[in-house]
Amino acid sequence: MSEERLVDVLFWVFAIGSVVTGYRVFRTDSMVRAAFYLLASFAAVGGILVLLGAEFLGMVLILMMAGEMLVMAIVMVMFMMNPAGLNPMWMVHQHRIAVAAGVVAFLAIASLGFLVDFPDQPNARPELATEQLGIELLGDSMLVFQTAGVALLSTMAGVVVLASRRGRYGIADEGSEEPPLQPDEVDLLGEEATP
Amino acid sequence: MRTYASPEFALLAVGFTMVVGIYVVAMLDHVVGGRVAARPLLWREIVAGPARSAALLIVQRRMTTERTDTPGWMLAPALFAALAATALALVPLGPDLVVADPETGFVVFSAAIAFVMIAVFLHGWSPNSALPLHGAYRYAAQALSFQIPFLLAMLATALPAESLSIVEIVAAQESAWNVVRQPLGLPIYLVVGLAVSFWGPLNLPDGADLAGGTSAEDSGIARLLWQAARAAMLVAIAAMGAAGFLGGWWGPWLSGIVWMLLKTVALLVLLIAAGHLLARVRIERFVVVAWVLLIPLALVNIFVSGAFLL
Amino acid sequence: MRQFLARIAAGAPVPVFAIAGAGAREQVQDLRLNPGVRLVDSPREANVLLVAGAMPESLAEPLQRIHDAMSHPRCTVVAASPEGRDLHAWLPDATAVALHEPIAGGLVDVHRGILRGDRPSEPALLPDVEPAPWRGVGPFGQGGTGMTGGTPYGRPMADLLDDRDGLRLDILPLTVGPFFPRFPSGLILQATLAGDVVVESAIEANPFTDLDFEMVTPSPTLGPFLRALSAPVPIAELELARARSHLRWLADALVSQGLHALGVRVLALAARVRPGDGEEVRKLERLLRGTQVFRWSLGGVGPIAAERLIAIAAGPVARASGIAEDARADDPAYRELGFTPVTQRAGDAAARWRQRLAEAEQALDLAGRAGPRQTEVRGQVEGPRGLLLAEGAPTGRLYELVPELLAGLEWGDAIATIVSLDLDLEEAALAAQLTAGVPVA
Amino acid sequence: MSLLGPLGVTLVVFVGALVVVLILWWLGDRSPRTLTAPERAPFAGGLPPAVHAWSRYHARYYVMALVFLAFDMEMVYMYPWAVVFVREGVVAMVEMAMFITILLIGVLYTWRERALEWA
Repeated sequence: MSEERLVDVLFWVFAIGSVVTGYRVFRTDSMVRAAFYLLASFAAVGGILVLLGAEFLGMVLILMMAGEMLVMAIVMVMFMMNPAGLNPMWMVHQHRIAVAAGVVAFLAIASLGFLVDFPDQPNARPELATEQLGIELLGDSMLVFQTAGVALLSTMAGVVVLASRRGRYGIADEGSEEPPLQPDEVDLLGEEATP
Repeated sequence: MRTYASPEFALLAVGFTMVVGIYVVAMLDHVVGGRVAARPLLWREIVAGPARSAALLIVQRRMTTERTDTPGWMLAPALFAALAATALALVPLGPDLVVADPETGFVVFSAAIAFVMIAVFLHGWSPNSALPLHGAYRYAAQALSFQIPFLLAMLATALPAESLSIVEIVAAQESAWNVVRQPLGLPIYLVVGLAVSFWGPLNLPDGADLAGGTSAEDSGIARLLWQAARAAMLVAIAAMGAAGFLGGWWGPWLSGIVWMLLKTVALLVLLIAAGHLLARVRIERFVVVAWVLLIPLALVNIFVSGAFLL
Repeated sequence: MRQFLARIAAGAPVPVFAIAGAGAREQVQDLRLNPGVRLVDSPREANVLLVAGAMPESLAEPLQRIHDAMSHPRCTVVAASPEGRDLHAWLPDATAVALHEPIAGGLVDVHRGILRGDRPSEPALLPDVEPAPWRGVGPFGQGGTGMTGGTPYGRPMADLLDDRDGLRLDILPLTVGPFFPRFPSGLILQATLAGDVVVESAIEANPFTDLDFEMVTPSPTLGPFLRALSAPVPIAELELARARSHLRWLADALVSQGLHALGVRVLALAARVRPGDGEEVRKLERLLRGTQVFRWSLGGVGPIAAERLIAIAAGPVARASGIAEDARADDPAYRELGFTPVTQRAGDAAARWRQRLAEAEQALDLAGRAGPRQTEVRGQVEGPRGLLLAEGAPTGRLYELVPELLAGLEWGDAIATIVSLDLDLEEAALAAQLTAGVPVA
Repeated sequence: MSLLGPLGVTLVVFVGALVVVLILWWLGDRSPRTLTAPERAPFAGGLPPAVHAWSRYHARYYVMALVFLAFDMEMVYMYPWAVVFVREGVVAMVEMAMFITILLIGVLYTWRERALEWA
């Protein structure tokens, strides 16, 4: 098999693999399986990036997604009822709208492939792409890079503020009350709210 | 132009290395454990012991628990072993003696290490049993904490090489091994290496307090493959440590491949001895130490060794 | 092929899930010294189930459950004194070996037998009854109803609980024991876990109280203390038994910290020590300090305040919290030897480990200097776990402390805390029966 | 195979090992066809569990997990930086030091708020 043919085959394997595992995300009952199907889908996308010549980006995508999807699995198991799908269920709500939205979005993105004017002179495979990326980061895109640092810092601080109950001054919500679900339960006169 | 082997040779070479490596780990563990236990060691037992134990697990029939995630349970050891194989394939034995040397070899290796947490989590989740489940979640905490110090400690080795290729990282150590240039790197790497293959003091997911943790429900072939994959990962960690920090094939008098093997075995002995001589670390303490101590130390390591390069 | 593999496998250490009943704890523990046997943590890994000593009726079903959880080819070995009859009623296919001969040889023979195919693998003992009926129930026939209702596949799902970090997630009720490898046999811990943290826990009543101890020979580390309740015993013998008891506990405790090989070393030391060997224990303590076990694994884990231990007379546990209480201090023979109790201050698991090491060292020194001195008979004796009376042992008094100790601990810390208490259900049950006039062997 | 090259071989090794181990499992698996209900019950010391282990597991380190998500992103920048570090010299050093210091403040804050501990 010639090399170009092999690349074509690999592309289709990754492309179909990513779509199929992406579909499975919504058809499985188990939250852990759903998260790991999504991971497989991302890994296939990473493979496609590598085939496109973005070796570093593709591999970094695969590397990063392992941690991210594990966190996703943990959080999904934490908050979803019946997380392992012991009782079979549907992962999607409002099926018709969801299907319609999915088809429309897919067609919109896919149409780009036909409508956009791609250059017919393929670019030479960039040698030393990682170096170029590094020089870009330290040079022209320096501000972007540093802004990302600040954004990540605020993310971390936000995570701790929002999600952590305990802090150095004790329990965060001590003395606070849960807001009522119905507005008429709001107790304006300071009397016992009726259940 | 990057070095790589033909696919058939790659599979054979990696498979052979894994089988030999796993056997060596089992023998070393027996020897070191015997020394620590002050127990007499018999050559016959050292050499034949691992084969006998493996045969026993092959003869043993596998039990399952009720309502398991069977595909996940099957996939976990296979994924773990495949990750160990991938990691081993990237380790060069000599300047031209490597199965694969991608330009981003270091990122590929990191990805292989990162996916271990998926394999272990799957392994603990799948049996639908409380003790393995706790092991799985413990490894998740452990893995999310060691991931960054691991990457940072390894990344420092890429600075002098000016490349993410493992071969070039080793080649750049001709004048001085990284263990000299970056003295903090190897200790951090070894601590994290123990955590990756959950060995000894960091065997928290499969620990004794969980009666075997994620492998508490494993029997027969499933147990054999899981333990073998874990040993293979330890070999990969030791081999990459030898390449990244101990100068790989560089060394006087002997040929490069011999040096590489010697260094790998030396690190293996160190890791296995640590397993028998250091007590288990509490998971919470490990998480705090990894974030508050290992990450800053790894960064200091990067910047100090970087400053010397300028 | 299978025959060939089985022949090779016959040389491997026998994976044994060992259950120690009354009067057999030390024989089972000593199996760790034998390279031909490997004590495993889970019955799934084991091919041989060993039940040694006497078992109360109430543990019959858990025993059979463990048997059924083992992998094929499997077999059972019963090592018991004459009252082993009961065990055969529960484990009909078991091979019997004598308890007071080395058990390991029997285990290896039986294991070779099933590998060769001389005898079939044992079938399940318990009837094939689902925990709850479920087949065909519910919309998919999985036994569940709605999202989380019903009993899918025979069991309900876990339920919600408010937790201290403000989240309302499932709690996992987990009953551990009576044959959890880290616990003394018979200890049943009912824990309620939110994630890996114990929210609530309770220890079930001691199953060994149902056992008639008349036929049970107390273990060599317990026997001298029981005799000292009613007759003078040489101090040298008593203190040697104390040191051995502490070292045997340490061997198990090291296994629970993942230090199997060191555990074997300590076990060999426990068998080897002689009066006056305090230096050996000092060396051991230095070695343990090198493993960082007091810092990484146990430092600050499961602290007990001194005031919680005041009227409990829990021996090393109390002294580790700083209570200098020791019945030996009132004994004239001990006073002649210049005995003063050693204590620690921290009161955490590390302090309890250190305390037992220090007491083992002190006991060996005392034994070396005691000469022919004998204890005074006062109806109570300071045992290795605390004050031993004719109607109660320290384990029973420590039981009540466990729930409050474990609340809020991570699972590993909870196990380390229980291990550090050195509970012994057999001793507790035995002491409770002494009032009934059971003669002390 | 110059385009696929070493990464292609790595992929072959990964997939090959995965398939080989799955086949080994399949060959070696002689689990009994029928197990009784007690044989299938999960092990916890001899008594059957009351509920399924699969549940909304309270992973108490979720704050750490979320902080990890943010900090992990930083690694993406560090790889290309490490490659050009020697070439760019002091500029690279200062820029990355700034970036890292900002992030370390986040870790320190997390630690100070005791969000890394959970028991």
